[in-house]
Amino acid sequence: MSVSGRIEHFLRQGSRYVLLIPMLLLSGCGSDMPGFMNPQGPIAQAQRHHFWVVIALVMVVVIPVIIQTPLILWRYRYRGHAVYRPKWDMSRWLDIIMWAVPLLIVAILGVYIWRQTHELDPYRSIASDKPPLEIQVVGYDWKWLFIYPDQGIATMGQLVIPADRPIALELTSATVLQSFFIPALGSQIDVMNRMVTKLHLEADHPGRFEGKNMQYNGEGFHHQRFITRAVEDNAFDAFVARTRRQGRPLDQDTYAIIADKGDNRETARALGLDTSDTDAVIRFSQVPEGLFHTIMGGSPIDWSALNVAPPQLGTTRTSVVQTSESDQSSSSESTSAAPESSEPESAESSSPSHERKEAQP
Amino acid sequence: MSDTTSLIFGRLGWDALPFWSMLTDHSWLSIINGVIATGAAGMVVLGALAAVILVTWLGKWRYLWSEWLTSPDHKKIGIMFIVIALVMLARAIVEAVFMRAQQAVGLDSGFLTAEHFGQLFTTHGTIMVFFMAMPFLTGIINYVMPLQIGARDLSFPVLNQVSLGLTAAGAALVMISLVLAPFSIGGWTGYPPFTELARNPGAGVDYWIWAVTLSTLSSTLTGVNFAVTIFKKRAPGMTLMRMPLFTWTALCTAILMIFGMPPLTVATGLLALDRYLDFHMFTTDLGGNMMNYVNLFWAFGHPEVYILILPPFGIFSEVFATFSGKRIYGYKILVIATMCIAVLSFTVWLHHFFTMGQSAHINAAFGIATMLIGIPTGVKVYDWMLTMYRGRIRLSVPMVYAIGFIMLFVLGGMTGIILATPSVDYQVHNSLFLVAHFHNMLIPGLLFGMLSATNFWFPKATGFRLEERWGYRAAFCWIIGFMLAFFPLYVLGMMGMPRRSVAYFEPQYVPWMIVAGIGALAILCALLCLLIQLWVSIRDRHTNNVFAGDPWDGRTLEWSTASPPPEYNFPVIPEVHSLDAFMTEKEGGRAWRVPDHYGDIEMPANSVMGVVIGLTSLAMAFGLVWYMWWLVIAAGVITLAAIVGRGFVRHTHRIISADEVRTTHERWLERLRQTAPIDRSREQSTDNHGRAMPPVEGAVQ
Amino acid sequence: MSQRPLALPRPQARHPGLNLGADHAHEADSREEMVFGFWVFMMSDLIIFGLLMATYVTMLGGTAGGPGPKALFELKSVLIQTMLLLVSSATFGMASIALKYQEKRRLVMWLLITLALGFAFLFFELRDFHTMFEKGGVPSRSGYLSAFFSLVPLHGLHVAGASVWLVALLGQMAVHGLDAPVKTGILRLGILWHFLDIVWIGIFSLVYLGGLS
Amino acid sequence: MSASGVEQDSAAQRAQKKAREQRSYLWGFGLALVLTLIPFAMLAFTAVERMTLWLTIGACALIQVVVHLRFFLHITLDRSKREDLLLILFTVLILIILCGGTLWILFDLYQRMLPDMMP
Ligand code: HEO
Ligand code: HEM
Ligand SMILES: [Cu+2]
Repeated sequence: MSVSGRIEHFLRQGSRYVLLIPMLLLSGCGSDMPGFMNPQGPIAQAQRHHFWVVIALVMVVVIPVIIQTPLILWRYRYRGHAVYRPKWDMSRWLDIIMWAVPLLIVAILGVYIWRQTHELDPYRSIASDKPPLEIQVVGYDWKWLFIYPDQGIATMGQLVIPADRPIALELTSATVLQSFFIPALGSQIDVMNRMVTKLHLEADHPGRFEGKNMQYNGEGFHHQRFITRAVEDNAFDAFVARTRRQGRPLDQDTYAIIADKGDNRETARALGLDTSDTDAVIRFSQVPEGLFHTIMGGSPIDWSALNVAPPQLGTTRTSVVQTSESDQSSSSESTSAAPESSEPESAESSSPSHERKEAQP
Repeated sequence: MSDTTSLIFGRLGWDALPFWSMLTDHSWLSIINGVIATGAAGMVVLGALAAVILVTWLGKWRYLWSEWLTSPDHKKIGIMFIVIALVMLARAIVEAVFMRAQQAVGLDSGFLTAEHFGQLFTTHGTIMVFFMAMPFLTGIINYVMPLQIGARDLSFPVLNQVSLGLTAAGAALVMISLVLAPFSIGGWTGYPPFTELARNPGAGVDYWIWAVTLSTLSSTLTGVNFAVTIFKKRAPGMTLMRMPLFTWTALCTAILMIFGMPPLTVATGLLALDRYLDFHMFTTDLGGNMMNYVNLFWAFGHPEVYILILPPFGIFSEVFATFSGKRIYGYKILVIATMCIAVLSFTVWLHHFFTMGQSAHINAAFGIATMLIGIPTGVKVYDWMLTMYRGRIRLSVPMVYAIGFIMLFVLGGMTGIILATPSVDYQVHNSLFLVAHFHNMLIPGLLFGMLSATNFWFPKATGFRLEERWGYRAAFCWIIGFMLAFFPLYVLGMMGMPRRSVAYFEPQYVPWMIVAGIGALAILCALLCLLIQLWVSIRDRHTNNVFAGDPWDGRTLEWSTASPPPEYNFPVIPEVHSLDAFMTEKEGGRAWRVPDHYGDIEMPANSVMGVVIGLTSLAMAFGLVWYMWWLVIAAGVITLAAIVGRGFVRHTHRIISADEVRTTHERWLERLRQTAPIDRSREQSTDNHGRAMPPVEGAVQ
Repeated sequence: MSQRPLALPRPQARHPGLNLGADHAHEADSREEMVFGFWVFMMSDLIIFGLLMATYVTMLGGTAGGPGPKALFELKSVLIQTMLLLVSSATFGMASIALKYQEKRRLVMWLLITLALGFAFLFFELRDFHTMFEKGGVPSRSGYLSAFFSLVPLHGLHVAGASVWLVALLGQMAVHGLDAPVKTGILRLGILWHFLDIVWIGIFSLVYLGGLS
Repeated sequence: MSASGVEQDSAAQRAQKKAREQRSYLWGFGLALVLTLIPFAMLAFTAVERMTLWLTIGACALIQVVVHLRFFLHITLDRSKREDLLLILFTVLILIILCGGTLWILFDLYQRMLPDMMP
């Protein structure tokens, strides 16, 4: 093949692939895409916005390269007839432009980043007329424990939050470095033993979103997932009540099983629970006082605060709850925002008191 | 195990063999993975055996020993570095293909165990960075830089051997870990506390620590060697502002090596203390603090990625200028931009851990500092475009890589800027978006740079061109394969897929994963094409001969000498009067003149230091991994003795007589004169024997 | 662009301890490179020490209930060590002058004194570690102590290495006399020795004085 | 330091020069001694405020480093020393960036997520 033929061939191929890139991106950002391209809360929404703003700004300096390189290649090809200036190596104006324009772009980006970074600081609470719901998150190998300190309950495998109300998370890890992340809602944040990080999120509407660990921590890493369910306020109350009623207390033996290596499902199985449903949700009706901070501090947990005898494993009181009656009707397990119906049991307000009766040994 | 065997073998036992787990666990998954691991180990053992048998059969041991292993010649050391890099590249690409294959079928499970996958991404990342990229660029700089500055060798040839020995030892350690498994699963970043003894008590992390440490030491010494050479050994008249751009980037890379490697030495050293002597630097209990490891690692890690990218920048500068038949646009600005990048690269490392929990103002400050690097980088990109502008562009193989680089690199740069936006990084950190970003820099940037350099300087090193047809095929496979394999990862990352996942549960991922898998196959084809290219080139070496030394109408000094160059590079040290020294001479009709005077040349004598230090450091590292303390002590004593003993040696040089230099040189000049000068349109034909036609009439301005 | 060809400064001009006038110019160039190369290498080493010091500061709070600086350090011993190193720097200076003026016997004498001071320093340092151990100050006790034991003994290890080098140079001198490689060797060792004293200034100020204040 | 080689000089000149060089080392030693003793004495015998003490220790250490560089390592503002000086200054710049950055980052992290590591 002659040199010019090769150039032509190359350009034709090249332009085709250059076109492929935006196509790939656009087709990827369809409405069925999980993650922050389909944001379900204000944080992720803002992040998607920033993403496109940065792309738009950088495109100003990148597009010229992508468009002009093939043009130059064609125009100054070896067999072409364009001028040839082998000694031309300097142009003051071009130099000024090529420094000034990127500098300008970076200046704009700089101001923008400074503002947005402060605004989206995960430690910063989200403005709202409702008080935030506090949740404490503990990472284990390879599952998450969600403690609701005000409600005195905890869950694993599923994080239930009220929609349209800020969530204030405090996070730590009982093992190694992990990274807590709900893509559709917003920021990920590292969690680490002995350290607390904070994160503020909010879901706009009821829905189901994937949650993950992003920081590799061993063989079960890819199983360290959970479902986030944003529900209406009354459904949230119902969830609390039902957990208190149906859950098992998080006692010493249970805790030993949790602290063992294993993903959510394996833990549920070790607890003698039925794991036939997809999410293997585990619910705890009671947690020891200050559990989160004792785990974080590495000090021994005060089990006497938990006023119950450890229940026998595998007793009738199964705690694996069907994910949600409504979820099964919504055909797919996709993470798109299917509105949640309120839970049927919400009316009942059962107290966990009958469990307390099985008092101390 | 009895006491004596454990004294001798430490904690090395039968279970280190890759097929051991297969014998105890008969599950389908275990068998498949056992077969794969055993196959890999077999390849290592058979490969080593085959090499030994081949050398014996050819009767080349003596030649190998005296001409290569003990040679202090920077050119031979450079080539040996590159050979290591190519072997390791092949292994790491195969590993990458396995990972891609696994993820292509990875909905719910797949065929690799999580443990095996963990070893794959760890070895792939570690090898690619420390045992492919670093030796490759070290090799190229080793070969080319002294020629470009008109020197006979590096400042410290024996130290150069030692660097090679250390790198080879590290690479050998990684190879041994295939046979006496396992390797670490902690990723190339090796974050504690996951890599602490409490979590990972096996030999894997220790393999990783010592392999990386050997490579780090090697690179630090190499950096010192390069920097001093460039400062002190330039030919007369070669001022700093007349140095070729590749040498400039080599200098900046060397400086980054000198100052960027110590943080890694500290990080891995402290981790080793934690693991071996029960320190508590990065543990979760007793006041340890792993965040400092992350901090130290990236204080190395970020300068490292610029160590990797600056030499390719220099290479592409030479390639763009040469194949556009034109001066580089904005030489001075390119130099300044390179220096800006080198210094700025020490100010941005926090962008690798935006999500750790620090305050917004720190994140913002480091995010903005990161973006600043985009400015000089952008200037370089524009300068390359303007170098082609008003040129006469020949699309040779090095140039195809360069074009692929410039178009793809800006996209990777753009995604880098996206990652440098802290609020967005909170979304895409640790996702496949990040994996796509850095491969987008490393493959079109680093790897294309290295392949471009190989195609560009191969005729210089061997005396014959690399065959072009297979070269184009390889380049196209690389470009297309890269795009197919990595663009889908951007989308997957935006969908929230974490890096280092052996499997996933989202059906939406599958089509993208399959495309990426196909891309990996294309890359495998590219690797095959490279091998065929090499083989075909060696087969046709006589017809593709370019002994006259200047096949591409080169601009810098390395093209002024024979191909391959004599041991002493230049019969007479050239005098430099301008940038693009050789081009100026050719234009002025002053090239290839017979020197009036030849002198005796003093060259460094052969030395066994490199081999000795390489072997002892390998033995020491191996002993440390398996707790064979006698081996560690013995190797340590021998190392010390060798270093002290070397100080007593006085016959470190040998003289090449002026007569010998004259005969060799004048014979070459004679042949050169009888060679027909070649027009640029025929530079890929068999007529090209390395003598370039004078500049095109009338086009000069 | 400047037309001035690059002139390499002659080594005599640069290193007062070095006298290579009798040598071949080419030889001198390569010695000059060696000394400069050693400087560069030292600077790389300096980064290691700097980072370990920064790490030490960040670990001050990590005593985990174990003994802290006040319980472990002893001002008098530190002062002795400091003095030993400082005096050894001065004696090495005297050795450099003897080297420059080709006074071989004095050179050997000063070097031996330096070596003795180095050993004395190491002795006191080891004794310090010993008392620390006895007070429960072992590296496995806390993150803070780990940081201490990754910084201070590393300096001691350097001193030990420099001492071995010194002995090796004396051996070379015995075999080959005071030839150019020995001279550059002493010159480079001098850089290392003074450099280690500078690092010690950092250590005694930051670790010991800072810790005891 | 004189730029010429030593051989060319007469014996008297030699002795003079040698004495000068010896004096220079002694000066360096004396200064270093004082700069060492000041902070030690201050710590041992006075009860000044902690901040003052720290500042003195830091200042003395810095000055002493310069003294060592000047008198023992012969780093001066001389043209012939420019290369070494630039090397050292560049190293100091990198040290400031790396160590300063480390302290800044880690103490900020402690404050936000690990308060018991604040000394
Ligand atoms: C050769 C390797 C290489 C190179 C050159 C770069 C270059 C850049 N990198 Fe990348 N990187 C590389 C290799 C890596 N990076 C990483 C991770 C990484 C992260 C951390 C992300 C995270 O962990 O979440 C960020 C923020 C960046 C940003 C950047 C930026 C801004 C550049 C800039 O230098 C790019 C500059 C180029 C540009 C911008 C294009 C050209 C400019 C033009 C055309 C005009 C001017 C532009 C502007 C005005 C914006 N990188 C990792 C991750 C390691 C791991 O975690 O395992 C690796 C290996
Ligand atoms: C040749 C084609 C290549 C392919 C197909 C490939 C593929 C991959 C894959 C699949 C991963 C794991 C991604 C994950 O974490 O999920 C990976 C990780 C990585 N690759 Fe590559 N890669 C290639 C080339 C390179 C090159 C040239 C380099 C460097 C010079 C490189 C450096 C890395 C690094 C540093 C990692 C991260 C390892 C870790 O997570 O610890 N790769 N690559
Ligand atoms: Cu970076």
